[in-house]
Order: sequence, then structure tokens, then C-alpha cells
Amino acid sequence: MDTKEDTKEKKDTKKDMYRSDVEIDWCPGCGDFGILQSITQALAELEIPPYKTALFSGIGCSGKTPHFINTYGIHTLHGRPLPFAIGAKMANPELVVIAISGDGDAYGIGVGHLVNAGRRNVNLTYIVYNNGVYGLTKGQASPTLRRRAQPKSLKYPNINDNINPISIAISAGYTFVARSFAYNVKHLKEIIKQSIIHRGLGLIDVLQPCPVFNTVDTREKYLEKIKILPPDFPTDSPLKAIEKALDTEHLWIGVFFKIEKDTYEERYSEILKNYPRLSPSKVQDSTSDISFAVKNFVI
Amino acid sequence: MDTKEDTKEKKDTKKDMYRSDVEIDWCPGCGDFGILQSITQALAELEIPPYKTALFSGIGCSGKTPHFINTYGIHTLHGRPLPFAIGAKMANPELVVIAISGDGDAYGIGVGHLVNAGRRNVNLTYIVYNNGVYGLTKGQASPTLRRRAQPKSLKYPNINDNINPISIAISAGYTFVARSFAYNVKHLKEIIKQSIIHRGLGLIDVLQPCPVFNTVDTREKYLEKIKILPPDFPTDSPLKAIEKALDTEHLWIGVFFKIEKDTYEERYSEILKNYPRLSPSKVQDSTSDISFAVKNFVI
Amino acid sequence: MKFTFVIGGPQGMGVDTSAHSFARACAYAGYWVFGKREYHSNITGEHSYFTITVSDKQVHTFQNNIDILATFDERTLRFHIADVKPHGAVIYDEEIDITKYKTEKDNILFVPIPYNKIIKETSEKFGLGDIKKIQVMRNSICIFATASLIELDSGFVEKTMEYIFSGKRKKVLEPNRYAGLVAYEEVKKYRNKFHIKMPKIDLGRERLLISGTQATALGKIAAGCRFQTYYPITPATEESEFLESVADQYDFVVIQGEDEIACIALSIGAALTGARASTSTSGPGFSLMMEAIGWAGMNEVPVVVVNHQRGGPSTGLPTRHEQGDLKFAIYGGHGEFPRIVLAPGDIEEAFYITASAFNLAEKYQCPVIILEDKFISNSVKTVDMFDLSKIKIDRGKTLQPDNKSNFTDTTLKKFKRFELVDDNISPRIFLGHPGLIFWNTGDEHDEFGHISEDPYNRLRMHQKRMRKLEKIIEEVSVEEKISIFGDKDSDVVIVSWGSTKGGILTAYENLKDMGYKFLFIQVKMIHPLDADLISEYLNGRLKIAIEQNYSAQLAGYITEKTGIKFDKFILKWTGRPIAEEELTNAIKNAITGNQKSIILSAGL
Amino acid sequence: MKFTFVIGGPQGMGVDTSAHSFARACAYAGYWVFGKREYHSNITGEHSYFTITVSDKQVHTFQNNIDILATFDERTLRFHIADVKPHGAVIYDEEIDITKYKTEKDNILFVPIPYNKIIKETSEKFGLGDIKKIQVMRNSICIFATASLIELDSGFVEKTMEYIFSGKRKKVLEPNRYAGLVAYEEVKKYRNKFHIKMPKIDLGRERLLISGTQATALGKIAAGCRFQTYYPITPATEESEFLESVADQYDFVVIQGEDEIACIALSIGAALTGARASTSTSGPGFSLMMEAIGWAGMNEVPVVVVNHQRGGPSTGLPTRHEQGDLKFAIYGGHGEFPRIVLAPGDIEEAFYITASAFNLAEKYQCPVIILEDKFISNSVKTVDMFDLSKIKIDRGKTLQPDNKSNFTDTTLKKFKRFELVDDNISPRIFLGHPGLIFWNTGDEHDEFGHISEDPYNRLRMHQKRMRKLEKIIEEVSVEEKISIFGDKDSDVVIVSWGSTKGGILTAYENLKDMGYKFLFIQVKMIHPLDADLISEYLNGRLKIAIEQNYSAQLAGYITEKTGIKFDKFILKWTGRPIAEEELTNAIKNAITGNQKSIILSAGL
Ligand SMILES: Cc1ncc(C[n+]2csc(CCOP(=O)(O)OP(=O)(O)O)c2C)c(N)n1
Ligand SMILES: Cc1ncc(C[n+]2csc(CCOP(=O)(O)OP(=O)(O)O)c2C)c(N)n1
Ligand code: SF4
Ligand code: SF4
Ligand SMILES: [Mg+2]
Ligand SMILES: [Mg+2]
Repeated sequence: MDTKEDTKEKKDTKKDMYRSDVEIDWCPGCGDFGILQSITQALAELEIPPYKTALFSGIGCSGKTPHFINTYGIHTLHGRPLPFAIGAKMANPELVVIAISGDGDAYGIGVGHLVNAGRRNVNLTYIVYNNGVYGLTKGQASPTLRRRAQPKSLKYPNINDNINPISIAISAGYTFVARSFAYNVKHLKEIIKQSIIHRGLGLIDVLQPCPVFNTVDTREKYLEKIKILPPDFPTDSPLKAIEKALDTEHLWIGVFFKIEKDTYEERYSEILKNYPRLSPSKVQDSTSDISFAVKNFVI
Repeated sequence: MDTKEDTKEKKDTKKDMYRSDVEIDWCPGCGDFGILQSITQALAELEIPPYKTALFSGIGCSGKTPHFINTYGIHTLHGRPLPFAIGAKMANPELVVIAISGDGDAYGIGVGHLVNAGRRNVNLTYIVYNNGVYGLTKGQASPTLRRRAQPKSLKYPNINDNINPISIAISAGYTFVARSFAYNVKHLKEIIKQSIIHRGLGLIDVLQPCPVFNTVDTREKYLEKIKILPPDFPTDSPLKAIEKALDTEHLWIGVFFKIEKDTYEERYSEILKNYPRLSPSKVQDSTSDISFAVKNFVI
Repeated sequence: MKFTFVIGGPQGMGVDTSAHSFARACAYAGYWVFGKREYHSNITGEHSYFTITVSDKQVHTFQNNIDILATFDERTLRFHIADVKPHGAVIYDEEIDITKYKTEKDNILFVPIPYNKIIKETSEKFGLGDIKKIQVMRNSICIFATASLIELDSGFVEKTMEYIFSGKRKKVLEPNRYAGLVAYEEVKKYRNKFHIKMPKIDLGRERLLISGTQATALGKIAAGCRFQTYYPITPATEESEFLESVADQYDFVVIQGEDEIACIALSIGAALTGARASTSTSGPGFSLMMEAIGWAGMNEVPVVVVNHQRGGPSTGLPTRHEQGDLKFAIYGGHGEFPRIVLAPGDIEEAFYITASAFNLAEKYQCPVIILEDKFISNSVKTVDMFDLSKIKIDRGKTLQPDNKSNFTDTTLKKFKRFELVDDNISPRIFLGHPGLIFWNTGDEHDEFGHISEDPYNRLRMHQKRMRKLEKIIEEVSVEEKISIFGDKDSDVVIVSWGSTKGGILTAYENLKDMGYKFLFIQVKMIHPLDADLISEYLNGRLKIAIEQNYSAQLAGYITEKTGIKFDKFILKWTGRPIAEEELTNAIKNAITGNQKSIILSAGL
Repeated sequence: MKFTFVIGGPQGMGVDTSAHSFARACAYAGYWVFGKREYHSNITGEHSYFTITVSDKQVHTFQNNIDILATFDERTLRFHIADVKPHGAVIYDEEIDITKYKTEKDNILFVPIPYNKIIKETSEKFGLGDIKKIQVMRNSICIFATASLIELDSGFVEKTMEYIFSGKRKKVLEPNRYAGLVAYEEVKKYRNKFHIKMPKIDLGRERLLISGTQATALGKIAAGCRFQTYYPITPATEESEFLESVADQYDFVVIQGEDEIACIALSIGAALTGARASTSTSGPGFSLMMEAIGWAGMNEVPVVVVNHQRGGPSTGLPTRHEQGDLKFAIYGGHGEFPRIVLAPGDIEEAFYITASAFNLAEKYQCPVIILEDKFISNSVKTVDMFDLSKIKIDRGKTLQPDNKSNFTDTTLKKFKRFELVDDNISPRIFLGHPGLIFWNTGDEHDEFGHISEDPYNRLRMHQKRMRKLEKIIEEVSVEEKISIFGDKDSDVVIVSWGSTKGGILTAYENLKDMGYKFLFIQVKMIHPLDADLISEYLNGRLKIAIEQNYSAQLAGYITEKTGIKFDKFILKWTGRPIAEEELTNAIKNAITGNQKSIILSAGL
């Protein structure tokens, strides 16, 4: 991207520009509001032009987020924002790409993509709205809801154990793994910024109260358990990170893990000499000469 | 199950009874032979009657295993043996259920089921034939193949990092997590026996040479790296287990992790007073009285 | 006597419950009701509303024109007032400035309700505090007010309140009753200005007030199904949640899977053990299930899949109505395999057809797909008590384990699960059957279930499976395949499926009075289709297809199987079901006019 | 001149390669070849074989009857000898006891080859050690022996060997050449007993010897596609692996996804950025893709999906041929959305139709499904060099980013991605287009792409999408929709699709000589179907459908769209394609006999 053009854009980037004119239809008090605000603020502070940004979301209350934001907004399928997002990023690496999921979306139906994305380290940020329930379908247990918890929609106490997204993400190979709290906009915004700046794949698990359905993980309960990781927490040790993630006494927030590793884009540029310059989005308007490719078939 | 009948059966159980008369069509030297032998030996030594056992496999060279064994053998779909197996086990908890996958099957397309099964602790054993490649489709990289490795079928060195199944399984909640080596039938057989006896969900990752396609992880290479976990290795610590799993110098085999936790069957018997006695497989031959269920609708 | 009541308000504010109480109170008074729900894919705030048509005779569908519009916010008033009939009534909050609505609609009765006043009074009496926090009470006030206007005995409303405010909610019963009764008194003075009256009727028999999802769940229970899987999805979830609520009583294992692929696989696994097993979903989930449904077809596993259709494609209109998945249900999944596709036409049939689906699945050893649609699944209706004697359990050629059989492990036998037999139905045993074993595979297989690539084996095995379709057509009774209504002498035939049934039957009555008649074929077993049976009724008549999709899917399928083309199409794909008046008009136009396709769009 | 050569052996032992060398050597000599592969879903050991039909004129299909059977193990001999024609030849290992075969078949030439002797000699000469480890050399020996018998210049075989044993394999070139030439000399003495001779032909133009998967990949490259995703599956993988092998040269991003759901999602994501993007799979993967294909339909994303069909249902016959997915391609996915279904009939068309699929996808902004079948995908054929001038790039109404446009971020505009325009094709921009933004959602949406549940918006948006189907029928040229062959004056019409084309064209020639004629309609754009165009050819003729599936899927679809029923069906579902002789006979029987369905089963 042309740096001259860039400077000009930066100057004009306005914070409120990032909120679209679509009316928000989340419930009053929903943690999603804080996440929305954190995302738009992070984009504004990083001065990323809206048209260079693409948000990919799954399905759920969380999935509606892109409609509320003035960037390219792609509301995909339940559990699938990651592969859509990775496709776009690999085809046009100039885009700033953010993927958004609910906890059902990311850790339930979509966890296969979550785990396999860890093997690729694509340069994008994955934000998961973790509210312990399937919000939009009215409060069934999500994969992060604890065993025996019984929020209001459950007919009997939760029969499944919860998964630990931090430890899964680290095991899967994410190079930036963090957790934050939806009501702490400042904390979350900073983490989102760090993840966007991070060269590689970041997972941000956001503890998100759903006051309507998750009647057990309330704001108050969260505030009792949440603790911010100390500033000197070593973010380069998978084991230390997992240890903190397994802590049952506290819910730690902050950056658990952050390492540098070559990105998927960099790996492709080892194979394709012109990548990312001649990325797939640069389609030519004439047919391509096939003579190299047919070489072996010519008789 | 009736104990009297049981004793009688045990007496008659013969080891070679477990091999079916289907001709094995794996390649000469394939690690799968050792796994097959370990399974039949484990079943024979535990004296589990064939007709009380159901093997569910996915698709791949590995997926053919049930056809070679004299038990109920259900060769399902690529990546799906776990949910098929769990369905059968929950509907008829008297069955001894074993699920079988290749590494592509279990850790690639099927990893969503693998992770979510961890939340349930169904009493069954999941054996994964880990050969680093998609064998039956001719040697493409599987999720366990290391970055930059280039077995013979790859057009360029592997572009993805490998996942760590042991650490994923522990993070996902498996209560028995082990690794073994296909050529070490004795070791593997013992681990399979332990897992079958274990009350809960066990994952056994089996390092399985594929001499035809995985030309980098050869028997010799394995023998250089493999080390058996010391007998005093504490199997109750997720962190210690993950530490060993992350070790890049050695490939540890043995039981990494083993804890007791209530099984899914036990959890259902908290909700359903007659479970598992009146399990879903006990269908009555007459219609069921609906008067209790319609109570709230009656006008 | 027949009238239509609409109540609306912001989603999540109790509108559903109050609509349900009104329906219930009418039912208690001996009336028949049909209630339709319209809601957004949103939890709190968007406008949702309920349309309830009430009559002293059975009601099969709803009407668009409103006799009583019950509101407590201005949005509902604004949205719906245009549809209020002359001489209808509007219940509204006295604090709203009603002048402009009054000038627009000068022929209706406006009944102001002092909501805040009553709530304040109630709050003081029961010490409930800030009235902003108990605005939900408007619902009860509104229902009592309506009841009062139409002279419905307040006792019936109180009885529904007692039913609703029970258990944990019991503590709010008295304040709601109190506030309601105040309103009830208040409104009495308008009674003489309104024409609808609801004296008690004594029917002398038990009925149910029930939704389509609930009826489906009951069908499963009755048929002995004891294994249900689901992944939450509108409008299917309610079926499974209802099963969860009675699970203990029926030893019913209900599993919420991690996705729909897991759900169908879990249910197939269970079916292999002999359990009657099912899964329920809607469009997106149904798409994900196709690979495994094909596996069940290949392995001849009886599994019942209910697809509660909603607006498509993709996420579509997740809370709205459509009949868009028919061809997909028939042809979904790669390759060819036998399956049965059934479509209940109303809530009663949702019960009976679901129950019989398990027999068909086990007799023909194949997946059965039940296509409901949101208009059935989410509507409520008064129906006669379900008659269990109409249901028989038929497990087909299934060999039950014989506990007395004298085997030892050395006599272990390989069972020919896919034996090539004359009638193409191989006897079936369950996993765990003593002394026997078999294999299953998604690959083409031999009689034992082992992989076989032999061409001759393939020829026969594929044929064996596919020929079951002919057998099904031959053996299933006409009554299970189609229902025939209306006038056999008419030279007009209407063909339809699913929830349009109620509207067509109602339109028939209306049109008869206007001098138009038709024959109506409701197709219930859509696949395999008995083409000869249906042709018989089509030949020589003006053929009208009525469907709630763009491409008239059933009509197309009938043409494929019979070569007979339809003359007229009445179609709607706005996500809203077709109301009585709209359908009556459309059918009249189809019979008399010369428009080939009549595209409908009424309803908010 | 035309003859058929079969070579077989245990899978994984080089049979593929040697068959390919034979085909290549014949091609070098100026002949036309068609090669068909039959293999098991197994890596090592099962019997696989290759059938190559060679002629001095273009060959469109294979024959079942064998002129030369080249073997080096007894299993191959036993399997195939029954199909060797009178006066045919069998090449076999002299160590096999041939007596019983000789008595069975006394009218063929048996050519013994001293495999072990030659290998031993070669081993000694080149110091290769244990001859058990170099048994793979039998392949080369066998090919040279065959070449010698038919007087094919050994230079052509040597040239193929040089081509095959290059790079890492170069060191084995000389031993193979040596062993081969020994055999070549050895066999010369049988030449005078055999009737087939292959003098060099000078064609004077470049041709290709190429498979269907390779031709498809080339079509993608030519059309400017630069993004391919795949998950390994037979018989599709080869297409993607070929693209990987030339990726660097063409800046082609090929991604192996974690499953097929990821693959289609990746490709749709890429297509949104303006990339021409595609994914290739087979049945099971295609089933898994349906939900996301529906999303692409809903969001009007051009994405090209190639389904290399194999035997179904479920895992089916993973390495065998079938045309079982047609209806699924047309109707797959819940709800209704526009898509285009194309079916190439041969390897040339696999190239040209694939290339044009990207134009159709972008012009009509919808998914395009290309249905190939294993008989095309895995067969090889000599074809004329592909003609790039026949392909044009048409990106449809896509607005390219205008770098000169003078916008600032404050002038950021919302782009009406789904603008309701008269021709139902909204202009399209790509993610990252400067100064503009839009939204996409699988929900029904307004012109900007925001969720809308408004019924009137729904009415129009659904209609806008679905009406594209009519536009496609109107605008696509007749030549792209169907091909017409044979005799327009005939009162017999054959309708078919996909790989049966070659067999039908060949049978036409055979039957013409026998006095039978027909008209042949090959349908290439199956959906949307130009019903009027096809009806024109059907009316008044005896209508025969030829398909490789159980239920005659195309015929059914044509009946649905036209009301015209077929009179005769020639069907085969053994997993094996229909050979020239089998098809010739079947067509003759269909024309002259009175059997309604002719079910074929030839081939091993
Ligand atoms: C394939 C599929 N299955 C089910 C659904 C129905 N569905 C819509 S939202 C949702 C759950 C959302 O939960 P979560 O991802 O936690 O998001 P939240 O609403 O809590 O933000 C589900 C299951 C769907 N849209 N697609
Ligand atoms: C949905 C689906 N996609 C792809 C395939 C093709 N396929 C067959 S086996 C296989 C890979 C098997 O690899 P793995 O699971 O590692 O087993 P292995 O053969 O190595 O034992 C694949 C992708 C399939 N059968 N189903
Ligand atoms: S249901 Fe829960 S997550 Fe969804 S908008 Fe409401 S509060 Fe938020
Ligand atoms: S391909 Fe590999 S895994 Fe498969 S049978 Fe052969 S050696 Fe074993
Ligand atoms: Mg959630
Ligand atoms: Mg593998």
C-alpha cells in the first residue's frame, strides 16, 4: 500500500466513523456493547481505513457485530468465520482481517477450524464472545459453561464439562492468546490493538455477560473472579500460560501467550516467488498462457 | 449383564477368534498391522465377548480395521467415528465401544468431535493411527506432520505446523491420555487394555509408520526419538503431562494422564432415574402412554 | 362465530405468554383457537406479534383481518391498525395520543386502558416498588381487558394465570390477577359498543392446546423413540427442549450435540443398537446432515430426521415460514439411496405422522425425513386429544435378541445383515445381539457388510436398496400417502403439501358459499411418490399448485414423476404464511382468472 | 485401424506408469489413444488395470474386448483372458503354466516373456543386486515387448522412458531401457504371427496426452483462477496436486483445508476479494459443502465448485465411476438459490467448460458447479492442443478499483452491493475497494447487505436472485447449453450428459454402418435447463436416456421441466463405465427392442 496515500488517510480517520447507522438490537446490558466499542476504538486508534478492513463473523448475537461497524462486514455461517476470513486474507493480504464468533460458534461447531487455524498462523485476529450460552437461540449451554451450572433456560444442570479455550488455543499453535472482559472496554481495546499489530494469529477470548440467559455468570460473579495478569507475566511460555488458564480460583485476563513465528503469508511467499505482491485478488483481464503448465503433456 | 452367563463366556473366549476372515489389504510393513494385533490381543486378554463389542472407525487405511476383527464393526464416515460411537454407547451402555481414526480423521476433519467429546467423558476408547499423512488418499500432509517436512507425495515442504494431540486431548478434558508405538505391540496392547478398563474417555495416539508415504517418519527415526515414560511418571497432572507432550527432543510413549471423573452415562443416570437400566435400546413393542407429557396441554 | 385477535409488543416482553393466555382462556371457555407467532431473529426489543383466530368450530388457519387489536405500546398500534376490520376494536394505552389513528379509522372502537394507573395502584397494594420494573404486567392487564370486552368469564383468564404463574413464578400471580381484574372492571363499560361475545360452551370432551413442535415430540414419545439429538436452531429447538422437560418420566436420552453432523451421527449410532432414534433441526443443520443421512441410506439404518423448515437459503429468515427444502429432502446427499419424505399438514398430523415415521423407518430400513414448516412448528391450536389407538408399533423385520438361545462364543456367527432376499428387506439385528456379529460400511458392501468393489455385487446391492422405494409405494396405504378433500366432481384440483392444508380447507368453505368448488389433494408421503395414484386425480382437471416457495417444488416433482404439468401456481415466499382471506381470493382468481402465477405477499 | 490394449497388476507396482508409457509411445508415433483406469480403494496389492484403445483416428472411448493383454502376473491373466478377442495376443511370464489358458482360448497368440531371465541379466550388467527388489522392471519389459509385437518403433518407447525416468528417477533409466530392449528383440520373432502393426504417422501438429483432472486444472489456470482449495479425495485430488506442481509459475495459491467445509469457505472468502476462486472435491466432500454453497448463492458470490463424481452413496465405490450427483447438484442445500450446473462430456470440454465457468460465475454472480465424473477425471486421451483463443475473460458487472478516484475517508460510501436493478445483476466490488464498504450476510438482506426481515424486501430480493436463472437461459448460447450430434432426420433421439458422450459418438459410427441412426443431444448446461430448446428435439421422436446412475436423473429433470417422458432407458451403476461394444448393442436394442430399461453390467 502506498505510504503517501496512507498518511492522508490517517489524518482523516475519525473515531465515530467506525459505527454504522444500523440500529443495535442486542439486549440492554449485554456485554456485546462493550466488545463493539472496543473494536471500533481499536480500529480508530490504529487508524486503519474502514475499506481496508474486513470483519468476518459467525452466527449468533455476536455474529451481528459487523453490521454495526463501518468496514467491510461479512456475516458468514455458524462456526465458519475463520475459513472465510482466512480465504480473504490469503487472497488479498493487504486487508486487515478480524474474525468474530460466539463461544458456541468458535468452541462448539467451529472448533475444528479453530484448532486447524493454529497450524497456519495467518495474520489475523479472532475475537470470541464467550457468554457461556447460545444467546441467539435462547440460552442453551455453550461449550464454556461449567458442569452442573444451570442458567435459566436449562432443563437440568449442565451435563457437560467446559472446555478451556486458552489452553486449546495454545496447544493448537496460536501465537497470540489473550483473554479480556467485555465490560472493561479499555483493557479489551488494548488487547485487540495488540493482536491486530501482532504478526500472526491471535485469539482473544472475551468474557461476556449475557444478562438475559446466562443467569449464573453475572457481572458480579465475574468481578469476583477476574484478575489481571501481572505486567511481568512471561508471555513466551506455553506451560506457564496453560497453568494460568487452568487456574480454577481466578479468571485471569490479559495476554497469556505471545510468540513470533512466520505467518502463513510468509510461508506462501517461500513457495510463490511473487506472493504477496501478485496475490490471487489481482486477477488479470486476459487469459493466462498455459504453455508452461502443459509442457509435460505435449506430444 | 448376567454374571453367570459372563463366566461361561469368558471360558470360551479364544484369542484367534477376534481376527475375521477378511484379507488384510494394508501395505507390507505398515504400522497398522501392529495396531490390529494389539487390539485383538487386548480384547482376547480382557475376554470381552465379540458380540458385546462394537468398533467404530472413520475413513482411511486405519478405517478398514473393523473389517479385520470379529466384533460388530462399523466403518463410518471420514472424521465421524466418535459421534457414531457415542450414540451407540449411550443408547446401549452394555456395549464395549472402541473408536478408531487416522490422524487426518481424528485431528483434521474430526477434531471438532474430538474436542467436544472431551466435555462428556463417555466410557470408551479412542485409538488414533498417527502416521503423519493421509494414507488412503496417497500421502498428503496430515495435521500431525511437522512444518517443513516433505514426505514423498508433497509438492513442497509442509507449510503447516503440526498439532499436539496429547496436549489438545488433555485441554479438552479426556480422562485417559496415552501414546504408543505401532511396532511395539506389547506396549500398545497394555495401553489399550488400560484404556478399556478405565472408566471414562481415553485417547490413545499411536505413532504409526506408513512406509509407503511417510518417508520421513520411518521406523528408524521413531526408534531414535521414542522414550517410554518412567513408571513413576505422575499421571494426574495435566501440566506435567502437557510438558512431556511438548518435549521436542523425545517422543514419549506411555500414559500421560489418567484421572477419575464421572462418566457421561453416570451423568445421565442423575437425570434419568432408570438409566442405564432402561436405556434407549430397550424399545417397547407397544405405544407409550403420553398422558404425563400432555398434562400441560390439556384443556 | 369466528374472530381474530392480535397482540403485539417488543420481543422478550411477555407477548408470547399473554397471547398464549388469551388462547388458553378461550379454549377453557370451550372455543377452538389457532394461534400464529411472528417474531424476529432477535432476543429483546424487535416487534413481535401473535395472531389468534377463535371460533366455536375447529379453526384450521389464521386471518389477516383483525377484530381485536390488543396493544400496550404505540409501535404495535402503528404496525397493525391498518388491518383492523370495520367495527373492530383496539385496546390501547390511554397515555398514547390516539387522535390521528381515530381519524384514519373512524369505524372502530377504541378502548383506552390506564396501564400506568393500574400498575401504580397494584404496586402500592402489593408493595412492588418502582413501576418501571413491573411494566411486564401490561400483558395481564391487556388480556383481562380484552376478555372483559368480549364478555369472556374472568374466571377462565384467572385459570390461565394460575397455570402460567406457577412454580417459581407463583409469587407474581396475585398482583397480576389483581391488576387484571381492575382492568376487567374498567372495560365493562365498553361491552355494549362491541359485537363479539363469548359465552361459555360446554364441549364435554378433553382437548389439547398445543404447538407443532410439541405434537412432534409427543409423536416420538408415543412411538417409543427414546433417543433424540439436537443442536439449537430456530424453529426446531422447542421440540427437543420439550423432550428434555419430560425426559426423566420417559427414560428419554436427549443429547445436545456439538453440531448437526454429530447429532445425526449420534442418532444413527443409537439406531444401530435398536433404539428408535431421531434428530430435529432446521435448514442449515439439515444441510450439514446430508453426508451422514447418505450413510444411513447405504447401511439401511432406520433414523428419523425432522426438518422444521424456515426461510432460506442460507441463514435466510431464521424465524419465518417457508417450504423451501422439499427437493433437497428428496435429492439431498451425493449418490442415490432410498429415503422416505413425509409432510404433515397440521399439528394433529405432526403427531400421527411422526409416530408412524418410526414404523416406516424400521419396516423399510431407511432414513425417514419429516418436513414440517415453521407455520406448523410454531403455531398453536386446539385439537382433540391424540388417539393412541390409531398408532401401532411395527418394528419390521427386526430379530429381537433371543435370550434363551443356546450359543457359546465358539458358535459366534457372522450375520448376513445385507442378505439379498426376494423382498429386498434383509432381516435386521442390533449391535450386541448375542452370538452374532455383522459389519457396516459406507462403502459398497457384500451381504456381511464387508467392502466389495465387485461390479456384480454392486449391481445387486444398489438395486436391492433402491427397489425398496417401489415396495414402499406398493405397501403404504393410500391414506398415509395422500388426503383427499373437497368436491370430486369439480374440474379443478388443487395440490399442496404441509401447512397450507389449513388455509385451503378454510378457503374451500368460504368459496363453496361463493359458488366455487375444487378437489384438494394433500400429499403426505411425497417421496417415494405414488405417481399413478396422483395422476388419477390430476387428469382432466385444471391443476393448481399452492406452495410457499419460489419454484413450486412439489408441482415440479409431480411433473417429473407423471409428465403432467400444472396450469396455475399460487406461491408465496415473503416468510409469512398465507392467511385465510388471501388464500380464498387467490384460489378464486386462479379458478376464474388467467394469470398463470399468483404471487402473494400479505402479512407483516 | 483401432485396437485395445490392457495391462494389469497389483496396485502400487507401476501399472499406471507402464500403461501411461504405452499410451505415450503410441501418441509419439502419431496415433490417438484413450486410456481408462480401474483401481481399488487400496494402496498396495489389489488388482488394478488400464485399458488403452489406440487408433489412427481420434478415439472417444474404450472397448471391453481386448486385442493385446499385457501381463506379468497370473492374476491379471486369469481376470482378463476371457475378454481377449480371437486373433488377439497375450503377453505373459514364461514361468506361468499357460496350458489351461491355452486350451480355453485356442485362437489367440501367446507370447511368453522371460521376465526373470531378463531382470537377472540386467541386474548383473548394472550391478543392481537382488532381483526380488527390482521386479518393478517388469513394467518396462512388458511395454517394450508389446511395442515389438506391433512393430512400434522402439525409439518411441525409449522416449517415454526418458520422460518418465527423469529427475530423481533418472538413475533407473538405463537398466529399464536395457531390459526393455532385450525383450523388444526377443519378441520380434512373434511379429509375423500377429496382425496389428503400428507404422509411424506424421500428424504435423502438437497434441496433448492428458487426463480430465489435468484438463480441468488447465482450464482454471487459463481463466485466471488463482485460488484453489482442496481436501484430499479420490478422484479429485489429482487436479489440485497438479495445480500445486505449477503453483509457483502461476502465482497460484493452493490450500489444503482441514475439511471440505473449510475449503468452500476459504474459496468464497477469496472470491469476495475479487480472486477467481475454486474448490474441487468428490461426493462426500460435496455433501459437506452444501451449506456454504447456499451462502454463496444468497450473497451472489461467484465461486466454482468441481465435483469429480464417483460411485455413491456415502463412501460408495470411491475409485469407481458414476453419475449419481446430478439432482443433488441442482437441488442441494436448504432453501432456493440460483446456481449453474455444467457437465463436460470429455477431456477437451473439461478444459473449455471449466474456463468458461468462471465467466458464468462472475456474470451471473452465483456459484457454478461443474459435474465431472471419474471416467472423465481419471481417463487420459490424446487431444488437439487447447486453443486459448476460444476463451475470453468476462468478469461481468464488476467495478474495478479506480486508483485515481479522489476520495478521503470522510467520503467513505456505503455501496449497494445488492442494488435492485432491472436486469437483476447488481454491480459488484471487491473487499478492499477504496472508499467503499458493504456488508454480506446469509440472512435475507437489504440493498446494502444488512439483515432485513421485511416481507416486501424479501419478496423482491428472493425474486431478484431467482430470476437470474431465466436470464441465464436467455443469454447463454445454444452451443454452451447443448451439443447436437448425429442425424436430424432420425426419429430416435438420445439424450445424455457427461462422459457417456464418447461412447455414444462411437456407437453412432458403429450403428450407422449397421443401418441405424439417431439424433444425440448432449446437455452441457443442465441447470438452469433450457426446456424449450430441448423440447424441440424431443417432440415426435423415440426418446432414449443414457445415464450412469440408477434413476435416470437427467431424464427426470427434463421431464420435470418439459412434461415430456422418456421412452427408453439405458442405465449402468456397477461403477464401471460403458464400453463401446456394450453401448452399441444397448442402443441397437433400445431402438429395435421393446425393453423399457436396459441395465448394463459389463466390465471388471
Ligand atoms: C448450522 C447451524 N446450526 C444452528 C444454527 C442456529 N444458531 C443460531 S445462533 C446459534 C448459537 C449462537 O451461540 P453463540 O455462538 O455462543 O453466539 P451468541 O448468540 O451467544 O453470541 C445457533 C446454534 C445455525 N444458524 N446454523
Ligand atoms: C468427507 C470426506 N472427505 C474426504 C474423503 C477422502 N479420504 C479418504 S481417506 C482420507 C484420509 C485418511 O487419512 P487418515 O485419516 O490420516 O487415515 P490413514 O489413511 O492415514 O490411516 C480422506 C481424506 C472422504 N472419504 N470423506
Ligand atoms: S441474548 Fe444475551 S448475548 Fe444475546 S444480545 Fe441478549 S444479552 Fe446479549
Ligand atoms: S498407505 Fe501407509 S498407512 Fe496406508 S496401508 Fe499403506 S503403509 Fe499403511
Ligand atoms: Mg454464546
Ligand atoms: Mg493418517
